[in-house]
Amino acid sequence: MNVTHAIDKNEARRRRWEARRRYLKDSYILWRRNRLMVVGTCIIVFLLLVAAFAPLLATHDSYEQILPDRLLAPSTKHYFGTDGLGRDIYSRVVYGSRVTLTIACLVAAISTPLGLVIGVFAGYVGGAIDEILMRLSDVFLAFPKLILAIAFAAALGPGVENAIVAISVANWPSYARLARAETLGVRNNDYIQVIRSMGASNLRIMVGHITPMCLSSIIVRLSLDMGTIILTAAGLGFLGLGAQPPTPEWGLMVSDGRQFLVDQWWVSTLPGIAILIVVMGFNLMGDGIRDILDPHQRQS
Amino acid sequence: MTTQPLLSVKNLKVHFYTLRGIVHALERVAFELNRQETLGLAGETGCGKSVTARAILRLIDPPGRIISGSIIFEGRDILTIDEAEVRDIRGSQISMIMQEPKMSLNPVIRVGDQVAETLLIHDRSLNRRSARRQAVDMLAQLGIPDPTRMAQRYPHELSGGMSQRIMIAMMLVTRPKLLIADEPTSALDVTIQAQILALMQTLVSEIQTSVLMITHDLGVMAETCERVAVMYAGDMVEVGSVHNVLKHPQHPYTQGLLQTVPDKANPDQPLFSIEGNVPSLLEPQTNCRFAPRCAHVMDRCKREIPPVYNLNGDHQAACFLHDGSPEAQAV
Amino acid sequence: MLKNIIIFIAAFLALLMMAETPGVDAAGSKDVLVIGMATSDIISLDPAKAFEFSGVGLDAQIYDRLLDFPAGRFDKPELSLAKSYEVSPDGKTWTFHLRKDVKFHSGNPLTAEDVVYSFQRVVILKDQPSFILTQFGITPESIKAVDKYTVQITLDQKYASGIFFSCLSAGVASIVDSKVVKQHVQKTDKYPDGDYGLTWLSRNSAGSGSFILRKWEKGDRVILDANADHFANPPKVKRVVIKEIVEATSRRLQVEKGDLDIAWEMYPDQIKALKQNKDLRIESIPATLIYYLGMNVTKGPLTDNRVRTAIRHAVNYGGLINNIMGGAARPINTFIPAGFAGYQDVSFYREDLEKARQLLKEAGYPDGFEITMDHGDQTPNPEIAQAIQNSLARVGIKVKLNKLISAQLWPKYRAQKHELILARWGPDYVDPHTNAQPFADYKAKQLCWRNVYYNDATSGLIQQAGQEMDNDKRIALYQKANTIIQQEGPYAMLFQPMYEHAVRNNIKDVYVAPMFDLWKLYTVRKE
Amino acid sequence: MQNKTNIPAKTLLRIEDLHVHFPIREGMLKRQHASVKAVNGISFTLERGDVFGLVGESGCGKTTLGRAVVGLAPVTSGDIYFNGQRIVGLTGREAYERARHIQLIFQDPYSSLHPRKTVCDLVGVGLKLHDLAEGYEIDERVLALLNRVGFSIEHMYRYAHEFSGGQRQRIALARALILQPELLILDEPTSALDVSVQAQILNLLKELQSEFHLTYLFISHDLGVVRYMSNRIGVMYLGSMVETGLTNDIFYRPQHPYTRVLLSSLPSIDPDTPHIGILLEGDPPTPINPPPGCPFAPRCPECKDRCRIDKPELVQHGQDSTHFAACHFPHLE
Amino acid sequence: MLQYILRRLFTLIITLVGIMVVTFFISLVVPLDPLASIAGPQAPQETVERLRTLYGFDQPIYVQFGRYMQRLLHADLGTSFQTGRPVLDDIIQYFPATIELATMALIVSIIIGIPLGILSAVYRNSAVDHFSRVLSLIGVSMPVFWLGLVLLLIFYFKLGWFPEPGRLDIMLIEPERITGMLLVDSVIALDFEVFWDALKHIVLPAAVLGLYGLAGIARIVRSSMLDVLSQEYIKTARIKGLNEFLVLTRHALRNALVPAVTVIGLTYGGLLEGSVLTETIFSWPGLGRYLATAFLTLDLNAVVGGTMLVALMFSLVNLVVDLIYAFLNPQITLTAS
Repeated sequence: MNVTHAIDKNEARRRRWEARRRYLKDSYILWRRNRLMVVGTCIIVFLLLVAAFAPLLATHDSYEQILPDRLLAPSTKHYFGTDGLGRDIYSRVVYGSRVTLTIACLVAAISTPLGLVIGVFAGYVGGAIDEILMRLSDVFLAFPKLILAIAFAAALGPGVENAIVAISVANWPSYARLARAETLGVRNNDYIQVIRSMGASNLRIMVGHITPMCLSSIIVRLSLDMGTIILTAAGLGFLGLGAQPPTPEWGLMVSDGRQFLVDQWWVSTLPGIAILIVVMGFNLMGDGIRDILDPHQRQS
Repeated sequence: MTTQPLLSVKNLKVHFYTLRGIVHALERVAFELNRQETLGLAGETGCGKSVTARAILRLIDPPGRIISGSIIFEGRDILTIDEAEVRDIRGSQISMIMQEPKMSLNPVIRVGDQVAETLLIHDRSLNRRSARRQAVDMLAQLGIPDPTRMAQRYPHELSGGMSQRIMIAMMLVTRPKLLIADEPTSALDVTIQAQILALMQTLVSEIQTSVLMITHDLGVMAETCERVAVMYAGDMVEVGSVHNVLKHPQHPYTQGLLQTVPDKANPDQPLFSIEGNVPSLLEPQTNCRFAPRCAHVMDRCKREIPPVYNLNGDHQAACFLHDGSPEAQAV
Repeated sequence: MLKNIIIFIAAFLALLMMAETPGVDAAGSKDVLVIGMATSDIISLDPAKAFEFSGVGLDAQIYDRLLDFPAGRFDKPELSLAKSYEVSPDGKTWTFHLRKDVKFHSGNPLTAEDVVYSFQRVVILKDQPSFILTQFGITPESIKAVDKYTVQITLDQKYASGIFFSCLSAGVASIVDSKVVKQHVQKTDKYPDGDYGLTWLSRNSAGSGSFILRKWEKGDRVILDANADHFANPPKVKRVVIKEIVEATSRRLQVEKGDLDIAWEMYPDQIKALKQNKDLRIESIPATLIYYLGMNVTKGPLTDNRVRTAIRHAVNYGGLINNIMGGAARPINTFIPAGFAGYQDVSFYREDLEKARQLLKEAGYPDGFEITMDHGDQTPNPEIAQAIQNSLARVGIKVKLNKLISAQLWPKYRAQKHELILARWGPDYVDPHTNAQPFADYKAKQLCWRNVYYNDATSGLIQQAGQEMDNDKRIALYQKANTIIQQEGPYAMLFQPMYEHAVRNNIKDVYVAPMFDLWKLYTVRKE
Repeated sequence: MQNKTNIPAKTLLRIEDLHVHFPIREGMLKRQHASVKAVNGISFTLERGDVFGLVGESGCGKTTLGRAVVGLAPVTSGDIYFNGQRIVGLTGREAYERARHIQLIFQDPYSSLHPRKTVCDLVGVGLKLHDLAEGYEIDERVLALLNRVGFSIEHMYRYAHEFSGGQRQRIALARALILQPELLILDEPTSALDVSVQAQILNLLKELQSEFHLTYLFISHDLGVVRYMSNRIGVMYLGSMVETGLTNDIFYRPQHPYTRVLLSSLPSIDPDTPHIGILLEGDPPTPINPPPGCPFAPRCPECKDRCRIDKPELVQHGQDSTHFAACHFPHLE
Repeated sequence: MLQYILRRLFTLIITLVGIMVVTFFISLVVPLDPLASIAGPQAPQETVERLRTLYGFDQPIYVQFGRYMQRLLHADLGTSFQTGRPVLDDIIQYFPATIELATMALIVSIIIGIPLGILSAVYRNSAVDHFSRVLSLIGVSMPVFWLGLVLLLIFYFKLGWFPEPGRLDIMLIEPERITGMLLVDSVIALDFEVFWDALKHIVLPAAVLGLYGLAGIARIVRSSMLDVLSQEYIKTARIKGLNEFLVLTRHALRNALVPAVTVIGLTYGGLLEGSVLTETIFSWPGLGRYLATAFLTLDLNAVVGGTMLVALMFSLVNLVVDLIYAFLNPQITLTAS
């Protein structure tokens, strides 16, 4: 080992980058191959763009009520028609994408780390701690999810922020379960054993080696759950515990418009279709991510 | 031996259409298998042994596809007859046992039923009960103690050796004319391997079945086979009687392979090893695929595909070294 | 196996769709009247406990009272079980003579004992509606049977007879069959000495009314069977089924389809479309409900009446009534709703933004201010709230909306913690006093008190009216109080809505009522 | 084993009466009611520079033994001494120190490499764990070692899944060697590989041994490989050591019937040599509640009554002082 | 086996106790006043205070908690504020309707979901696959109340294929109540007219709810089917000469169902709670609506009782699922932990 091998830092950097690029290129090929995933990704990208450029895309003030113009059918003036207060539904749908995205992202940002930490810890440590944590998650799982969310939303008061916390609280056990199952599967894998036999501490193994392995299935699960999150948020809005009017939240718009469903179908249906498309986008993307992250797919 | 071989594979070409391109898994596979003969198919991982076996049953899964060639079994070309006919042949005329016996049994069906199922598919006149009885008889024939109880078990309750016995029973219960054994013992311990090999030999001679024995273990091959075919990277490099091939290998690859076996090697000397790696199969074959690793490589080896040379006796090799030698004769 | 199951199920589903319904169409059966209503508010059908719109409305069909309102007439109660009455000169002791031909559904004759028992249990059980009787100082001892058909009630002081009679015609004053009820007395945690049949009566009936309660299953339906032997009002149909249908859209579809005879309470936006249907007609009447904006006079700018008046001028009343309510409402500037004696068609406020801005400027808020408004989550509250938010924004008042479920909204209101609140008020019995007292008398600890508007002048006027035996003078006192309340009080009166029900054309003699207590089904015929 | 009092300085690893039992828990209260006796009383020593071949069938406990040495399997009783220091049940700092000196190579090179890391990260992990290098120094030292096992900078930043089995095993070797261990435990390092690749790896192992002054505990079921690699051999059966001795002694003068069966089961690549295999009846029994006498007794073709009751000790039977067998009736010339 | 069930029941009890505690404390932190909804918007302050004493809400928290736990241990769920009768009676009243609905919905999910999943797997990445995946996704992506109303509009109002919302035609007399499930009771009473009518009434709500559960089932069947189809024993089956249909049904499906069963169990739990909105739209007198109203009015006893029941059902369903799992998968011996 006394031979020194000089290595050019630039070259090392270049090669590292190349490896990463190769990985990305493979991902891209896998992505291209999965047509539904392409569709899903396009929907989500589209959603992001709409949210980002909402002020440019909207044709009206999303809050402005023109009472004489209420319940107008879709036309060139109001692409999606107007609602019961004479507001432009198209503009509200466009601005609503921001609310939807905020809810979905924040729930993800709160519940997944929580579930991940608890799940990996319980799975790795095992024994009594595992038992306690899993019983706790049992309690939360056995609760009807919407009711748990209602309880927390009610406890914290109505509003989007609290709805987000409430949904996160209702959601973490499923991520914890998943992370724990993954951890149990990975914990005794050869490469974890090797690292352990080389003297790695438990914390290091959990953080550096097990968590990344759980991450992909959590991401997949999360992207599949996005739809449910959006719909639960809508359900809370429907019960008066989610976003507050006049926030253009899609779920709120659907439920507010349902009294007009028979005669003015657009009031409820068009925001409903927006939910449908976005939920489907997240789901298709989630299915695709699973394929891309699956190392077996790369070998073929 | 009869003049007409039981199975004759000619110019079999199989490609896999993968993410990275077309994998030319089989490029030029040809061999003949006579009645009641055991032919060994040797080669390393990825050389196309198993693909060959599956191609004989016409069971290449997508993204694989049989491009060309013929597989004549008892006068019929398996590659051209219709699907129903192939299904009829599978299991009744040609059977196959596989490397992982525990994985190859359906975990939720009792083993007796799995054995009986083979009979039921191919003999519609048979009722369930008599098929079961025949299955139990078959287990008894294999020397399995208490076959009736064994038939009631689920695969996970069995050891690897026992599972392989069940597989053998399942595949031989219809008395097929050809049994393909794809690495039947490489997942087993040596003592169990000995049992299974002995059992196979007994049964095969009893029901007069031909065997295509696929293995990477040259020892197993030497012990069980009458003739041997050696494959390298989807190409057939040498075919001949077991004595000829193992004692007097004529292809540099076969020679190298035999030398790498550590069994009798001198511990003080480094083992012979073939340098380099197996070539990528993404390119179609344009030369001798062994050329980059060959010690006797010549210029033409890198340019042309060597033809198969008939050597004296039952021995063929695909190597330019034999071009022009007195006994050699290109096919 | 799987294949067979799939085939079986497919065949089954196909059959299911093709087969004719063996049952009879609701609309087809002449003797059964089917009504779709949102009756989910019912907690109990015991008249001593029922205080929800639907529950009180049902009790009006099942039970008789000493005095009652006939179908379609809402001005003043007429004698019902009582055939005559006398009052002592001091106005405190009332004697009622009962009809002798009245029988309960059980067959028992209705006697003075039953009246005494019915009133006593209300007073002793002290449930929500009990105040309607106890406000007159009625105690278990102050009511007694003089003879089998004579009852005497002693009050703690003199009360206006209009108020007293109205209260005697309210649901809580229903007469129950004491013999039957006494058989069903249970001992419960809350009433260890016996519950006076409270548990049993919540879903059974012991009345003498035009209908007999056959069954009430919350979330499903109420079934009322006709009491053909009723002394005055035998029903025209044999049975009434009231289906609990919470979704208005669903009610509407079913009435259009003919599965309902009457769809209760249609939204204004549905009415327009329903009017196109030739098989239906819309029966409507102004409801005795008042939607108002409550203003807590201790909160910030609201302490200044100029600000309150500015708000009253800033509301787009026309928009609310014509657009949100689809025209199914009328402006109101009095706490006495149309339909009650004393209602005045007066107008204190119109939408006048200039004036509103002017007032705000005078009060020192030329650029407006920020304030929160609480409101309920049920249609049309959120819509009204948003429209008001929009209205006030025009004069610079930025309203933050706070949608609350009732379990949050009412405690907050009672605790005087709101700033602005969107609410509505419905009368507890049929007399202006039931509105005047909460709106104008802070000592009643009702709306006036909740908005912290402590005005002794109006309070005094209301208390005075409560004892005024002359009805005209009494009403004048209310109107005087109303003027003060409208000009200085803590409310912006928004509108009085209409009840609009969709009725199929073969249903005749439907008398819709401005409040549920007055709703009578015995006249309804089906052709 | 014999001279417990006087440990020769050249002894690197000494195992004394090692037991590794895995409890089987069942029922509501998870009572332990049985145990898998994976390693059931094993003793041997490993001299510095030795290649000790451990052979036996699957389930005989050889892998568990290897794992016990690196602390991955819980030791029920018995002792393991490394360089004279007792290393059973070490925790914290001591375990961390020990980890540097003993490295383990797994059988399956596909599962022993983390699928989401590059070769450089995989090999360099030891340096990071033990703070032996930082930044590009890690890359440099990794490259040096990669060069030694036959890779170039080309391969350094690729992911493990891009490599073949033989290449992966070489990466695993590099990962183990980067910490400059004294003892390498090789658990079936070539059994997942083809013969031609196996030859490359075996040659490399031999070269590295002399180059880095390594001692190997070489675990394999392949007698041919063990014979080629080892200078001493131990034969295990059902958690017990049934025979141990120099390689030639074991191969040419096997004393224990099991060793003889094992050797005879090995097919010869010479088609002309008639094969005289001793066929055993049945499968190896499970290591739950092994038989009380000789563990091999139920399958032994030469079993006698005594074998079923009396567990034979590992003792010297023949001339050779390094050759021991645990058999009441050993084969002696 | 028995021991396994006992152990599961033991953990179930622990879970239930946890639920009781959590529910109580949730009800404490919720800043809602249950009395407000009992008393209604117009009741004066005195009434509210009187009710507070009547219901024991003026006691210290620990006293309330003690009384609460004590009652629960005596299987006394207390009286519901909203119906004024014992919560247990309410549950007995409403739960069968929900069970009936959720079970029918599950059957719908299974009948559609499993074939969709199989088709997806067999024709992976083909148009069939894409179609069935998108179709099943539509089920989960559509707000239930919207879908319910649209189906009502089409199939009841416009086409008239199915009857009005509700459980039974109002002209029909319910059979004697035995299980509370009309479909079962009518069969017991041999009243096929009622059975027929009840069946027609349940189709639409079950379809709406079933669509909601379908995606999960289709997805897991697809992925486990893909998994199974790449297994060696499937190759074995083909080698034996089985045709593809037999390979799929006899060899692949049962193995693929093993993991699917777990998801189906979870779906059932989800359907039980997902029934809230469906019940509202289809005027279905079930527990979902009861529970939602209970929470919104803070009918504490009803909330606790209902939640415990749903949790109990959830756990029992999981237990049953595990038993089915063991039945389908002989590799699981329930005695081993």
